[in-house]
Amino acid sequence: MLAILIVLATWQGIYLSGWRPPYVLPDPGVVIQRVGEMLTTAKFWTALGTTLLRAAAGFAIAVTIGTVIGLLVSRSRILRAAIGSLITGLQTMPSIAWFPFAILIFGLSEQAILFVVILGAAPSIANGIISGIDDVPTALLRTATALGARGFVMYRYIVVPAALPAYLSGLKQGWAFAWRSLMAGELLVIIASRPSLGVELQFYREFADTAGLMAIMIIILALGMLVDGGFNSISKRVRRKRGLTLAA
Amino acid sequence: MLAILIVLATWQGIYLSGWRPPYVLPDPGVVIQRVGEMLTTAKFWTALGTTLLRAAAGFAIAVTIGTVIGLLVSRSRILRAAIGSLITGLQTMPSIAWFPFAILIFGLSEQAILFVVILGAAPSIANGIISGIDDVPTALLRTATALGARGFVMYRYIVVPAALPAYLSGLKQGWAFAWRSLMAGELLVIIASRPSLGVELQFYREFADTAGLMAIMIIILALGMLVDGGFNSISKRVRRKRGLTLAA
Amino acid sequence: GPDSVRLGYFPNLTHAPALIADAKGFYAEHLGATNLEVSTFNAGPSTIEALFSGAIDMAVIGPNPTINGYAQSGGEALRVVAGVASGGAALVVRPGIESVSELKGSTLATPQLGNTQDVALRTWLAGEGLSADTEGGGDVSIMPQENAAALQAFNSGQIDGAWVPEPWLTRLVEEGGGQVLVDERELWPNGAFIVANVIVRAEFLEDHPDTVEAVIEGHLDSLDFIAKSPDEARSVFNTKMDAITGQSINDEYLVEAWENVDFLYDPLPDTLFTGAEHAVAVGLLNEVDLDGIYDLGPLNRVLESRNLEPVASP
Amino acid sequence: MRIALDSVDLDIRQGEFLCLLGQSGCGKSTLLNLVAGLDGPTRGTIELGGRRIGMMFQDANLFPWLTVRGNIELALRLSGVPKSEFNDRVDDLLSTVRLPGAASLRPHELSGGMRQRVALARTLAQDCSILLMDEPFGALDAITRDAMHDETERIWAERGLTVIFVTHNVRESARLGDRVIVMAPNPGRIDSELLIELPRPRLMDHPDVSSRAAELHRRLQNGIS
Amino acid sequence: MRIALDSVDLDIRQGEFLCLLGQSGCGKSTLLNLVAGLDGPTRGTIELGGRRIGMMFQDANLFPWLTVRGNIELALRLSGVPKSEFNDRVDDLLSTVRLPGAASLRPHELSGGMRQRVALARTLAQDCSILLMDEPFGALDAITRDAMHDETERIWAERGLTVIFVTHNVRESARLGDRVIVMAPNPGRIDSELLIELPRPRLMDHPDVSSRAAELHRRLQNGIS
Ligand SMILES: Nc1ncnc2c1ncn2[C@@H]1O[C@H](COP(=O)(O)OP(=O)(O)OP(=O)(O)O)[C@@H](O)[C@H]1O
Ligand SMILES: Nc1ncnc2c1ncn2[C@@H]1O[C@H](COP(=O)(O)OP(=O)(O)OP(=O)(O)O)[C@@H](O)[C@H]1O
Ligand SMILES: [Mg+2]
Ligand SMILES: [Mg+2]
Repeated sequence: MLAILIVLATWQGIYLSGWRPPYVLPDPGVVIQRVGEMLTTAKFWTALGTTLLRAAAGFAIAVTIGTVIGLLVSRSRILRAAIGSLITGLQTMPSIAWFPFAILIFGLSEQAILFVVILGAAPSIANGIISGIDDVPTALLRTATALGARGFVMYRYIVVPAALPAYLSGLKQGWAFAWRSLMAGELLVIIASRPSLGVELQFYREFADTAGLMAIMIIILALGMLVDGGFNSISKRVRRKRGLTLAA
Repeated sequence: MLAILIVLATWQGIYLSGWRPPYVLPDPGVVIQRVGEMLTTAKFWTALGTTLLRAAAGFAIAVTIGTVIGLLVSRSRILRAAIGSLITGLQTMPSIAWFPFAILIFGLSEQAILFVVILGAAPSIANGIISGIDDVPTALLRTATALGARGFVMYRYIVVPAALPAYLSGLKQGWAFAWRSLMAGELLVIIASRPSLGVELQFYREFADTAGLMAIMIIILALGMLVDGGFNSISKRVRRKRGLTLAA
Repeated sequence: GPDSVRLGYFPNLTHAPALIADAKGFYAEHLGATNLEVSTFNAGPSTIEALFSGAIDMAVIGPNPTINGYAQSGGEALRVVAGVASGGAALVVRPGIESVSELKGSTLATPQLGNTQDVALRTWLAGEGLSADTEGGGDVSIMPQENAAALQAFNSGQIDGAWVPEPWLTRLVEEGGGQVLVDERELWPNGAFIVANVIVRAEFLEDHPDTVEAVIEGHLDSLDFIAKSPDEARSVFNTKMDAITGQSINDEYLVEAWENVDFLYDPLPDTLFTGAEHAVAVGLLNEVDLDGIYDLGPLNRVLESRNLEPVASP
Repeated sequence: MRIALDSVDLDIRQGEFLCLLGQSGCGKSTLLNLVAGLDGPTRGTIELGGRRIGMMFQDANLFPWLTVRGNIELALRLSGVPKSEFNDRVDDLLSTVRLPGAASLRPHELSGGMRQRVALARTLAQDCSILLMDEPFGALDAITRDAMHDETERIWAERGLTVIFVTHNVRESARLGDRVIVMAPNPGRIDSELLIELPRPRLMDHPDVSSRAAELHRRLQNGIS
Repeated sequence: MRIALDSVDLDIRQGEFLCLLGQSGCGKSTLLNLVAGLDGPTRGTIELGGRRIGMMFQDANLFPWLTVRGNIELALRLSGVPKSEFNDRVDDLLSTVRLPGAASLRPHELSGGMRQRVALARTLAQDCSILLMDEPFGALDAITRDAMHDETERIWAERGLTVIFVTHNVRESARLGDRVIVMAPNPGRIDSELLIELPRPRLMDHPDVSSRAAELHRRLQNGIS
């Protein structure tokens, strides 16, 4: 909160100093007013709904695929040699590179957008779980082996719970990738009856409407912070249960 | 390697089946030939050099900033409350949203590109180190406290080394963010005397040259895998030293 | 006819006839039982990708992606069947630059390396004896730039001018205080050069020429409407823009920009070919064979039924 | 390469209670790991005759994401015990290790000795015929340890287990073992063995136990000097 | 809220060797943590008179990214020892804990008892006047432990340390302590204390030590029953 106030104050200061004309650096007051206006239009809520739905669906699928691939790769030496590095390779591939394939495979459909989101987020999630699993203390694995845990059971009851904190932070990174890929992917095909945040963002830019752009950025930021809050409360709970919270 | 062969074989199979015309799904042979051709042009190597230099510079700065912010946030409850969530919020901000600010602050310059890369990667790196630090076993921190470690010393000698494996995987994610932001950011300022991979990628799309696009994608993939190899060999060494490698 | 025809266009001033035809139902009127499915795009590449992969059948698109799509598919993928718009591009510079000679040492933006405006600027500079290489060097330094970024860079004084299409041209003048140094229409015979045309997937044209004709009928209705009631056309256009993008163009700017664009059905093949030659000349395009890119049969049949002059095939 | 264990040749009778004594670092834990199959020997073989092995490690190694009950239940689950029996079995095992009230605590809320006893309960939850115990009572006070001795002996007799029990407490080995193996370091090897043919249950401070303990202590000291 | 420790009232003389005995889970480690300032008491105060405290935990807690030498050097560095002395001091400390060859090993390559001794060496590397030791020799064999007793006693005397030494070994407390505090559980509290006025060095199996140990054992047993 404090940070936001400081940013606002600095911004207002720069604005008042007249360093740059208002169509380049708008008045924070105006921007906040724009945010307020946006929040009262039905269209904005439709756009938000569409985008959040896509994000949720894409992220859910990416989590599933990323987790499965991560688990497989972390288990098998052959798979790791074969596709371990490929995962990071895919992670560095910019979303727009996937557009032709998305259209080729799925046509101009919601699935094409999801495809881009999934390709953006799944590698990151897979990497998160792989590194989480790699850092599971050997002692716990040996103990579990001695208790008779093997194969799937070992993963279900030992490896996955042990890797959970690292996995959660992988999910958080994955969410960021998913969201950013979605912002790009929503431009893939603009479905007129379905406004979305990605399209709004793009058109505020295309129309050089700086105040509107900043308003939408503030909304994206707020959404991101909200999601972060969600992840944090989960991982805080996980940590507390394990006695990982610092007493002071 | 095996995975690559399988992908190539499938691709060749689909190609030969004539499912889609070659200008949509090109012959893998042709694409590989294109990769070969690219690798022999001086322009490609200049582009690669420019992009890698930018990536390295941007990533280095992002690592510095991200690490410092991550350390500060993980240390101070107030900072964490103030900007902890903001970091994830920034992480979800698509690169293009930063373009107007990049131009506003840095003009049409290399710095504008770096700005976008840094804003893309630093939050992810900060989050990586924060979650790494949060997961440092409490017992080690108490031990260090008993040994008299406080403040900076505690961070330098205990917290940072303990969080290193998680930090490394945060760096890997950060690299992916940096790279993807760079691919977008290179379109911001097309300094024509300096060809770059991001611009090349965009041009192949502009020219609807699917084979060229796929060739450049393969190169990006290969670069990503190379970098992953680098990260992996570092984190493997770190893990082995700590006895974190599974005997089998 | 087929069950449906899938059409793509951009929410963009030069595509106004398509937006208006869509909004007013002109296409649907002629399509009968065939459904119209509209997709909107924000850039040429995705449109061409969609056309290549069969996700759309027809599209309104600029000459650049048209040429690239035709060339890359070896002439297989698409045909141009009608024109949409001409004009609406100019070089806007900051006050103080009054003549060509004062451009020496300046930095100018274009929307994209190798696009219509970029080629036009380079060709014009060369004609004026100013050098500008594709690497940003020479007497004039050309910096390809997204239009929004160009406006911002112009506003904050980082570039001296830009060769841009509408409505950016008007915005540079109105918001950035720039002045028009060269109106691109001045450079073309008859003041006309193509900036948007209708393309169709070659296979679709072959299978369903009637459907293509129906779409062209709608297109012509739209052009009629624009010609007869420009005010209403503008407001229909802006409403549709708002529906698609959430933004509409400032009404004053729109009036001004509208003036600078001519909407037409003639695809002006010669100007497309000349543009391609220019691009080759400035080193931004490899020699391409554009024979057969036009199929004006459907357009001319429609024109004939309306007792209009057929357009000349190249 | 350093050699942790050299020429260890050991036959263990089924149902035997075998104690391993030896200096710190001589390879006792390594030997247990080899028997449990957690490490492979560089040379040599280990024959088990297909019997199931349960192991209690030198460190408690409780799973930090599970409560005490969860840790024990996991062992039950992995042994194929039906879910309906979990509650009773866990309560049973916790009272065996004298921790009836600790079921809902998490590992980080336990004292060192309590952790060790939970690890014991978890190991006993396994359905095994060979039980390996690595200094299981090292962190317990004398009174609690005596109780654990009684319980271990009872379960050993009831289930007909074969037990290999590592300890550094000579008196403990004399209290519990049918036979005590004394190991020597550098490299780890078997120094000697002592049969303890005393009737059970034995008392820690019984003179017979004391005399055996003194003998073992003497042997250990010789091995080192 | 469960109360770990209730009304513990304890004066410790400077230079005293104080042993804490008590049943597993009665609050010994909690008390040491309070004294070391690692936890804060819910009620009550702890007065230290500004003296520096060194603590050896019940678990070795070695830093896994450092070698044995690195772990000990870190403690030296944190105590402000000049770098030039590191090598000698580390070698000294390692021979004190009878691990002269282990300097370059990593924690995961050590046996349980070796880890404990490295932790002892690390604690001794600190420049402190109060030394808290939580079951420091629980994982050691009798012979090694005897040696550690001698070393601890020597350093205590040499440096004039105040030592609080938690153990569950009654004989060990009688061997080392000037005074032994017997704690009782539920909630943790002081049950009684015993002054051990025997000349030093004492021997573990000396009859005087044995008699004190027996007395302590009796008190512990009473506290529990
Ligand atoms: N992972 C490892 N890598 C290398 N050496 C090891 C490893 N684990 C143990 N050692 C070495 O093997 C030897 C025997 O260790 P082990 O743990 O079996 O001893 P122990 O008899 O159980 O001792 P303690 O009574 O102290 O637990 C030690 O010298 C130790 O340094
Ligand atoms: N973090 C914690 N949260 C809640 N309860 C705790 C926590 N740590 C310890 N306790 C409880 O405090 C009590 C005392 O624990 P403590 O570790 O001091 O015992 P101890 O005397 O050292 O036992 P041991 O000899 O087994 O080490 C125990 O009942 C334990 O369950
Ligand atoms: Mg051991
Ligand atoms: Mg304790």
